[in-house]
Amino acid sequence: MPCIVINKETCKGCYLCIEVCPKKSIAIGKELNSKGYHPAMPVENGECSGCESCMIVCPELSIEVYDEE
Amino acid sequence: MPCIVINKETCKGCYLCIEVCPKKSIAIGKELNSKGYHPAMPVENGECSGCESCMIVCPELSIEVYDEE
Amino acid sequence: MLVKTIFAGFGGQGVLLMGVCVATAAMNEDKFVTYMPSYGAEVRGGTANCTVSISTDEISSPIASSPNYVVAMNNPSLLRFQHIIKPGGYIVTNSSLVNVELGRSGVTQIQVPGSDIAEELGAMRSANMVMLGAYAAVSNVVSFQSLIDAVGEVTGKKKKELVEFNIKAIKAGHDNAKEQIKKLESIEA
Amino acid sequence: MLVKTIFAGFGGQGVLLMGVCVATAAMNEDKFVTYMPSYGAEVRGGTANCTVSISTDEISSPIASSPNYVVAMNNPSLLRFQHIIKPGGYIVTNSSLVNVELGRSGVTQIQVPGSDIAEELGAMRSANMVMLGAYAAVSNVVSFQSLIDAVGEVTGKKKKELVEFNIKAIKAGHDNAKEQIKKLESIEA
Amino acid sequence: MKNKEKRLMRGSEAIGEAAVRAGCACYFGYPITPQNELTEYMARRMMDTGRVFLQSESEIAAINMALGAASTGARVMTSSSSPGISLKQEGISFIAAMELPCVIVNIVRGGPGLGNIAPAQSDYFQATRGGGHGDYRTIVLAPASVQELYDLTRKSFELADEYRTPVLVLADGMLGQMMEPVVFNDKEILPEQLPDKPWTVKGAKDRPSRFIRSLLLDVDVEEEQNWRLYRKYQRIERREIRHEEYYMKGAELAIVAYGTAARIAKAAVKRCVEKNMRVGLIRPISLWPFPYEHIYKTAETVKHFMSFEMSTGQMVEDVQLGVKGRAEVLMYGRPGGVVPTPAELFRVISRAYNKIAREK
Amino acid sequence: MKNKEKRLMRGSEAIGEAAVRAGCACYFGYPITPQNELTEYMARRMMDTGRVFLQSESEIAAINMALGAASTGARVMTSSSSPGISLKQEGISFIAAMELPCVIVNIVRGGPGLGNIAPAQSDYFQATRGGGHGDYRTIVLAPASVQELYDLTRKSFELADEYRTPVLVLADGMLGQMMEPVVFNDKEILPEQLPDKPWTVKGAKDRPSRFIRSLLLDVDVEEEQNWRLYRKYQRIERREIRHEEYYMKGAELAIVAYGTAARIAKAAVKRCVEKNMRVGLIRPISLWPFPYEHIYKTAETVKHFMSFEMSTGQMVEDVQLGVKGRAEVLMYGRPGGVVPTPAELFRVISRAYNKIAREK
Amino acid sequence: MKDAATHYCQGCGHSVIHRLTAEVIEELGIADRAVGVPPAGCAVLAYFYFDVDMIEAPHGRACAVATGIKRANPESIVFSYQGDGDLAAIGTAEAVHSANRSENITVIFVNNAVYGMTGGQMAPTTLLGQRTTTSPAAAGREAHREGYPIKVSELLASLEGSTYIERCAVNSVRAIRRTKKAIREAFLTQMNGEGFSMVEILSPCPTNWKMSPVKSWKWIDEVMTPYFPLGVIKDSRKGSKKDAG
Amino acid sequence: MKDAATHYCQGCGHSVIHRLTAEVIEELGIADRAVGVPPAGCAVLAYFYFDVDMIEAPHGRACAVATGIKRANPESIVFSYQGDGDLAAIGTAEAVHSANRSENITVIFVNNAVYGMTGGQMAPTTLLGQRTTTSPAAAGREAHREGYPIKVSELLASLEGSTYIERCAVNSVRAIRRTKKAIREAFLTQMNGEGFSMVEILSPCPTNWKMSPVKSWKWIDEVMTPYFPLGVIKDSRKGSKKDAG
Ligand SMILES: Cc1ncc(C[n+]2csc(CCOP(=O)(O)OP(=O)(O)O)c2C)c(N)n1
Ligand SMILES: Cc1ncc(C[n+]2csc(CCOP(=O)(O)OP(=O)(O)O)c2C)c(N)n1
Ligand code: SF4
Ligand code: SF4
Ligand code: SF4
Ligand code: SF4
Ligand code: SF4
Ligand code: SF4
Ligand SMILES: [Mg+2]
Ligand SMILES: [Mg+2]
Repeated sequence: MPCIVINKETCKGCYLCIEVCPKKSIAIGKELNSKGYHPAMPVENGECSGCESCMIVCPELSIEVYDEE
Repeated sequence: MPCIVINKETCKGCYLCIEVCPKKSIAIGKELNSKGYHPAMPVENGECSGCESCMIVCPELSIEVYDEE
Repeated sequence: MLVKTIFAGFGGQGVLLMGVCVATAAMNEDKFVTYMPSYGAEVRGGTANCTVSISTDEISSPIASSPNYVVAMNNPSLLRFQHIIKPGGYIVTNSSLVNVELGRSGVTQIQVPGSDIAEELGAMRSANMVMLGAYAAVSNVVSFQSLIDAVGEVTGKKKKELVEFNIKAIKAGHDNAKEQIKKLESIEA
Repeated sequence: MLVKTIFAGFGGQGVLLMGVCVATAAMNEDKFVTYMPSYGAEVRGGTANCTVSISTDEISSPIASSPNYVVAMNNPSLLRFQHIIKPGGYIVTNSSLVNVELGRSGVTQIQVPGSDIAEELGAMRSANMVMLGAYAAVSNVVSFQSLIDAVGEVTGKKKKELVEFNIKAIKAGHDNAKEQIKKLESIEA
Repeated sequence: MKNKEKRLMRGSEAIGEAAVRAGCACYFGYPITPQNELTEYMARRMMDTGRVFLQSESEIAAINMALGAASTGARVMTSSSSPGISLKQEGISFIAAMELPCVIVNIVRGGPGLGNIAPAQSDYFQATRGGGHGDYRTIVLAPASVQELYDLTRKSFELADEYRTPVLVLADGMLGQMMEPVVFNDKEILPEQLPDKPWTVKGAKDRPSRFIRSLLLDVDVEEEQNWRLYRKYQRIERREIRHEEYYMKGAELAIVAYGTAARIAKAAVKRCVEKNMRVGLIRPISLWPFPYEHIYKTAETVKHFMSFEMSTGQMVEDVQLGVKGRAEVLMYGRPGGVVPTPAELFRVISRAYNKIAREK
Repeated sequence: MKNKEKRLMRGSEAIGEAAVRAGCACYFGYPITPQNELTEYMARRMMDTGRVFLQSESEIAAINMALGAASTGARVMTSSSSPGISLKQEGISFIAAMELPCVIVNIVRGGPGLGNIAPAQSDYFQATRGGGHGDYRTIVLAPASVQELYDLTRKSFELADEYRTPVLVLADGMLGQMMEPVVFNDKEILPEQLPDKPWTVKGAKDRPSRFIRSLLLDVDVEEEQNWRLYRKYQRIERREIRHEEYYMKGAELAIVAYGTAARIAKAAVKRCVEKNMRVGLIRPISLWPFPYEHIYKTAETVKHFMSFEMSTGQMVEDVQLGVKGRAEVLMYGRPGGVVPTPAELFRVISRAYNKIAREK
Repeated sequence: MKDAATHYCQGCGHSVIHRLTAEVIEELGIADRAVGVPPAGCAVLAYFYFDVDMIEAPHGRACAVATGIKRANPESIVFSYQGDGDLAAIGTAEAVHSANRSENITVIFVNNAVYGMTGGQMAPTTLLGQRTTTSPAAAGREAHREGYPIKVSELLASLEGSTYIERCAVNSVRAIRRTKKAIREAFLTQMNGEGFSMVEILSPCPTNWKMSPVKSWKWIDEVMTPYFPLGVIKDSRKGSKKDAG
Repeated sequence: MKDAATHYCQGCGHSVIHRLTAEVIEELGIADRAVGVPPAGCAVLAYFYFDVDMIEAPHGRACAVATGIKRANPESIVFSYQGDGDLAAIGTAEAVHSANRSENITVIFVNNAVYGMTGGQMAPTTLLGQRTTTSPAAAGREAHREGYPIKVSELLASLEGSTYIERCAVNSVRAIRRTKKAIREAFLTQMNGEGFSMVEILSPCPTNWKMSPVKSWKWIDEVMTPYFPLGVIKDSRKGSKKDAG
């Protein structure tokens, strides 16, 4: 199944990825990163479809989508 | 009959009045004025109709039309 | 006597307001005072800080290259300013959010759980008022009363509940810090 | 030796060309020379003039506040420049067009019917060449030959007929003026 | 000072409030850091008072709107920071030539080019020598505290009207951003209370029409206008020089500094005096006209001067022009937006002072 | 001099031809009297040589087009007259800050404001002190003949490249309009013959990408850049001072004049010398860097200087900075477009000279 | 108009346009409220001819100066008088933004397709193929190098803030009459407080076109008007429309 | 793109637009010919992120600087990257005339309806009713005082010289894809030597709009696009049209 990796340190917590994810596979993380943002995180057991929407909208290039075959 | 008076000194000899006069009542004068132009002059025995065209086009406000009744 | 204090934190934490309140209090005590915010592009990225200088004399520079006090509302503020504090100076940290360790010696750290106290009182956003109280207790550069008056003056005296709430918050911070100082003094003594 | 000449007339009379020709002739005689046209808004209104300074020495200012010679191609030029000519200087007028009287003493007027002569030769527009010849005769600052050469150089040597025509015109003006000067000299003598 | 009269004010707001209380009827500006707070303050205050605030499309438009508004007799202000002030130079030259009153604020930033937004004093030449074309001068006032930002801005409007000339208030981001207590020692004037000016162009009602211009094609007329301006500038030089002295009595080394640098210099000089060094401070408050005479007189006894500037050295030329060879002129500068500390300056002064002492 | 090498040239054309022969690849300009002949000459010549001529929408656009073109390594020129040069000040400050080579011609006219189009020297301050913001300098060359217009324009391109800095050619309408014989003492260079510059931005082919900028938000970095520039300017001050002397041997009164004024001064001085007056002329050719040292040395023996300018007095400050109190500095000025005569200046000098003699 | 001979060349359109503007001001009875802003351009000396208050603007900045005057003193009737170099080149930003803010001013815009005062350089409105001293190619102005002649009226009309814009000419008795009417409409627009008004006038510059005045008139008809069509380009007035058309 | 964290605020459109531009440059294989001109504006530090040659322009002058570069070195692919204050206020004249001359350059025009870098002042594109620090009235920007939001694309499209102009947004996955395509078209226009191309991009400035990034996206849909309609505003290319639409 496809999955995403979010770079916690570069994420600025805009949550646009969360907004666009059709699978509701991303959520706000609990921890603060060193810039003071709560980075977005993939939800556990999310059903990522690998649509790349999150990657496309992320302003910080913080998301990579892996489509493991 | 209407007639026109041209101020020889302010006339700059553009001859636009001659161009527009429907009655061919204006012509180029022979003398030079002090600025070095040959001012326009009403032709002798011209048939001015008092249409004011010459007055309207004159850039130098050099023409007055008299409609003597 | 010239005392310089830097108040630092995230953008939304109200650190500039803290500075203005302290400056106003000092003014009302007829002291010389300057207040200097960080400005311009520096502000981008969501951090903010300001410097308040209070003196019995004309103040030359409103900037602090080595402040006597730093009030750090978050980790980045502690990291950024800890090394420039004057030896013998104080850093007052909002221990609810600041969890990195102080990386230098020669200064005293007073840890006040500002956000937690504020939350207990019922308004998380008032952590700055709590820390203001703590700062007053630690520094003593302005009296508790004139600080309270100043906060009222600055935030507008109309909303009475707010004023009263702020007083409560300031007092809570003040008490918390006083407690710690007492302990410290007893250790040192 | 420093000789300044103003060439003046209406816009279309080619007075600037006269100046350039004289300046070129002087340059080719290895003299110091400057040429200065009137410029900018001054030009509007259809008059033009230029100043040529010729010297055996470096020339300070290319402007003439009191020229030795004035070549006046029309009435306004005479009126404008007559009063600044150096005492003892000359004014060469195109008497075909200049009919106002000279209004000062102490200078010599040479009247050459430049336009008429040019018309006789077949090209009314070459009055400037006629007057150039006259000027050369009166002033002697450049030799007749180098003037002829200069005119060829400036107007372009390609159009042979033109060059030859110009020479004719210059010569005609030169002769006319020489004649008058002789008369004057004989009177003075 | 009584408490209730004091207000803790931001520098830029003190400028704005001084303008409002001086009866400024029109403000034209364009955003640039670090003077945005002034523009924004004017946006609010002018709207509240029903006066004219207009954010123009550029600094050039702003200075020319100011030119137009000034021609109606209204008190007008515009403000910017270094690059924006460079763009206004043509307009300033015109305003000076047309003899219109106008107050221009420059909150100087680090330059040249885009530079940065930190406090700097590197627009001194531009301000005092006229960055624009032609023989003209602008009065330049250099406040060193928020109180002075208020007082001198207020004064600027009066000087502008009195001499019909642009007046420049030269400050920097530090002065503009900082807050200090301010006391209003003056009376507020409303625009409609200002006396009519006899030269305005507001429509030729009940009088012949007139015009205001700077084009003087006839060189003799232009020359006369140049000398007229020159005489006015001489009058200003005679009457409007402002400066402050600090511990200059018996001083052997005179620091010369203005604005923010003067604040720092004061602290450093105080430290020197405490250490029994004979060091004093001359603070020019008007940069043009500059206190040449005073410096010249001082140089009779004080044989060492040090120009201290937040630049690589510009005012130092004026100090040199002042001493006329009578004294040695040193220079200490920190350009690029650096605000030196009193301690640093104290060290620099000490070193110089000791050297001087040794050489004696 | 051989005849065939001499050409009778208009001043503005000599500037243009020098640019073309120096390999200038791009010219950007905007009409303004009295420099239109230069723009028009470039329109024809650049078209003929297949190079870039662009009449921009404004002087501001022109200086910024020049900035862009200079960044590619091309030799570039722009020109204007006083009001237009005022508008270019922001751009000049940027070009200086970004260390780009660029030649800027100012055919000065009478000012301030619209003024007139007659010859003047009232942009001296703007040229030598930087009318723009920040600590920067521009090299300023002041030709006094058409030959020098040619030679110094040519030189400007070399200096601009060598020091990566804007170079200003300062002339006036008289020099621009007049014709004099010119000899080309140099070899023409084609743009493509010029060596590549290692700092250009032409696309990151076969190398890492790079950028050119002047924004240095970090004050320490900006400060270092300011000092870097400062050191460069000091280097220029050591190496690029140009001046001429005329009858200075044994002189008791030194006239200091540049450009058109220097021509007039030469004639007047000659007349003085002929009358056995001990008067000489110092003609600064580079206005910045200014020959301070030389004037200082001269002031060891010459106790009287007179700055002669077609302005109300600007260079006089540099003369004063030069003599450092060692000598008296007089000033004679004719602003507003007046070109004084040698006779007039001779009278002025005589009067001053006699007074000096009497006082001895 | 003051009783002074103008400095304009023979057959210059400025003279006529001055007269028409002065007549309209006279007829509308606003001479004692009018403030004019002449440009740097051939009309720079307009204050010698108009018998109303005037103040000079730096080249291109007349709209900004007019804005300042009108904002400071809304009772005045403010007009700028600008050439095509002045308004459409260096003054582009000021013109666009004054129109966009719908400044309640009137612009008399004299389009003579050339920089007149400085001696005939290319203007933004110079036509393709027209030779000038700065578009000296045999082919004259060419789009690929020098761009297109700018249609200023259309450009400003595309801005929501502009209220009344008309393009006229002064190359016939009828055209001159029409121009006067347009100027009148423009001032009425301002008097009614309806915002930005402009009259663009195609105007002969015989000197720089190197044509006789009579030839210049023809050139306007044959070359200019096909590219710059005459007529009301925009009229979004609410109140006073009746007079136009 | 260089591997550097940007200084932009959370949810800022600049970051996305940078990426899209960089991707297009990469994909078209023009990275070694590209020269970028960032503005004074939030994007002033763009040279830290783009891995191509860049040169800073004074505020508003990017089009003039780009013109100079392109004319001097026609082989380069030159783009300016400008904000709405930069291009539509102080840079109006430079933008209008570059378009009119059909300079063969590409403009990436970021319209965020506000002066971002200087802290949220009114921009020429600020919408009616929008409150900013310099349009502080309760009613926000009002036309009678501050004029209308300028439709830059339409304005420049009205000039004969402009070749390809499209307005896009970056507030949805689709919009972002579309924006990338438009940027590609614009660069292709330049590569084909067809003249002036511009992509206007409606871009969120959550910080100065005082909204969350998500809210900002909605605001673009609900408030901005009704006034600034998306789509190809102009396409007068001869050769390469197939790719567009
Ligand atoms: C800043 C500045 N740049 C240039 C000029 C020179 N200048 C004076 S008038 C003018 C243009 C005139 O053309 P236009 O506006 O078309 O008016 P016209 O003379 O054709 O009526 C120019 C460029 C100036 N005075 N100021
Ligand atoms: C001459 C000049 N004037 C003003 C400024 C200040 N300034 C910097 S960026 C900017 C505007 C930024 O707004 P915009 O162009 O919309 O870009 P954004 O930050 O919104 O992306 C201004 C006014 C400057 N640097 N130079
Ligand atoms: S790739 Fe698509 S489905 Fe997967 S997390 Fe991203 S947006 Fe959601
Ligand atoms: S879009 Fe990117 S920056 Fe925004 S929350 Fe998601 S990962 Fe973080
Ligand atoms: S129209 Fe007027 S100026 Fe022209 S020729 Fe006739 S009278 Fe003379
Ligand atoms: S009034 Fe009419 S008919 Fe009479 S001269 Fe004038 S144009 Fe001719
Ligand atoms: S140059 Fe042209 S516009 Fe100027 S006055 Fe002469 S004809 Fe009229
Ligand atoms: S201020 Fe606005 S435009 Fe600038 S970085 Fe922040 S969100 Fe982006
Ligand atoms: Mg024109
Ligand atoms: Mg923006």
